[in-house]
Amino acid sequence: MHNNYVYIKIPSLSNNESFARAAVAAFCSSLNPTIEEISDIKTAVSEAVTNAIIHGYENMVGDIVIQCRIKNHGVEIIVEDFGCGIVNVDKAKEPLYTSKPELERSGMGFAVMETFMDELVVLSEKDIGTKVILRKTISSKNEINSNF
Amino acid sequence: MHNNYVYIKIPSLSNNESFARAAVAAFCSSLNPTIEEISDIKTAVSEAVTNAIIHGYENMVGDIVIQCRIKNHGVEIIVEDFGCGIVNVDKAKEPLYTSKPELERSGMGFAVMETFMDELVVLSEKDIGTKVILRKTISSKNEINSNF
Amino acid sequence: MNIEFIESGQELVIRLKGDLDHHGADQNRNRIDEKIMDDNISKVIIDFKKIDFIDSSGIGFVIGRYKNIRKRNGVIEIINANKKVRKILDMSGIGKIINIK
Amino acid sequence: MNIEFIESGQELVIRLKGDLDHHGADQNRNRIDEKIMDDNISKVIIDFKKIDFIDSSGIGFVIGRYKNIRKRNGVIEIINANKKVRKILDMSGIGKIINIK
Ligand SMILES: Nc1ncnc2c1ncn2[C@@H]1O[C@H](COP(=O)(O)OP(=O)(O)O)[C@@H](O)[C@H]1O
Ligand SMILES: Nc1ncnc2c1ncn2[C@@H]1O[C@H](COP(=O)(O)OP(=O)(O)O)[C@@H](O)[C@H]1O
Repeated sequence: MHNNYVYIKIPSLSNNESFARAAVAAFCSSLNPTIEEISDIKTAVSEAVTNAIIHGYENMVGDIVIQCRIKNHGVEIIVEDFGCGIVNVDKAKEPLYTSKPELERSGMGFAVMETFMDELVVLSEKDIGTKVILRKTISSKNEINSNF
Repeated sequence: MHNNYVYIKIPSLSNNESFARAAVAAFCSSLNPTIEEISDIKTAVSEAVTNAIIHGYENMVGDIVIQCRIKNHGVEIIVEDFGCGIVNVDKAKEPLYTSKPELERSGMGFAVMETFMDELVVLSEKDIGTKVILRKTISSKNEINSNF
Repeated sequence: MNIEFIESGQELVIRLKGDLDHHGADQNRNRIDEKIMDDNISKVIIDFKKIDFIDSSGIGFVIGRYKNIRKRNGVIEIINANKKVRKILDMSGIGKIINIK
Repeated sequence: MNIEFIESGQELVIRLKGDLDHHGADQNRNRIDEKIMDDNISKVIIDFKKIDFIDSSGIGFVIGRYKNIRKRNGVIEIINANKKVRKILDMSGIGKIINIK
């Protein structure tokens, strides 16, 4: 089968957080994920998109690009912004670290992405933007229910 | 509020028909459409995307671009392919006309889009591609339930 | 779309479940036609109860099965068409040739 | 996210409904804090029964209300946290400071 993918571009508005989750979940549904797997993916995508909105673009409106790809019995999701970037990625990934405590951020975003997905890669450059790569294997035990 | 939009690019695979419907429905949900409105929109999008797959690209795989925009209490959806194009748009839009009866096409696609949406515009050029513009006003009677 | 067959004699009930779009039609067309031929079916009842989505590809699919069963001098019937399904079926005028219950 | 208040004396139950993400938190934070202040609330119970989605912005939201009520020497409690909600709450260690039922 042709390897499926989707490319999505949305403005960094907070009401697009739910759109992004729903769109990625709809794309992944062809892999017949379990309810828990789909819930984990939605949560991780929500974290990455929220970060692009709050941290990447702060109060401005910019583009967020989301790409999903089916890869080796799993899914790869890339969430990208072209905002301020992260100077110290290692520090940013520390649980509970947040640069915006005044906005009631918990500093748990990257920790959630890391826990809920199999793999998290963060590529970022100051003033260029941030690219978050999320990967998760989907247990294909549901194969009987899949369309044939 | 910033006018919201989404740009989606997918390959012309038939299992993306359901993805396209779900993604557009998720985007429209911020307008609090009724269940019937959302169902109509999903059907119209499905017709346009299916046409791009079957007629636009025939047996090849090419890109389908879907754009949604909130416009004057309604939504504008553009479904675009870069395939074979339509030589005679007026004839193509006639109910029951199909160029592919051997594929069990009913020739009802454009009629459904026209009936289920408020407006249908078809722009097409031979060997360049086809752009279908669908518009629908959303009755905002559900405003009480909307987020505030 | 998934399908389930319930057979009694020459009568076949086809329970459709999920999305009857172009993709769903393509996946199930041959299996249904083979069943009709192999089991010498003369009456097909298509059950729409569990259909979540239908578009004009679904109309083509129903007409296709109609033509197929007509060749065998059989009949076809539609049951449990909800409002959404009705809206599409009515547009197509399919009710003139197929009994919709 | 929508919220519903059920008040009795100085106790306030906040029923959350829908998605507790950054967007949902931003929409409801001020209304809740004003309610707590205006009605002199000393105990807040957050009801997660109707929550469809939560992410780490939800944790920030809960901690924010916790800090707010603590300033008034009040307490906060979480009820009806399903498995999905629990998964996030447990990760955050919030259970050490807030009673989760
Ligand atoms: N897309 C981004 N652009 C710029 N900075 C980011 C981005 N994502 C995360 N960060 C930085 O990393 C920090 C930690 O992120 P995270 O773990 O998600 O916690 P939180 O969002 O609660 O602050 C943020 O506070 C921010 O400084
Ligand atoms: N995207 C497209 N690219 C090329 N031709 C198209 C496209 N969409 C529609 N057409 C032409 O218009 C005709 C009528 O379309 P439609 O009303 O949807 O019926 P059907 O898809 O059942 O044939 C098609 O049979 C085809 O010849």
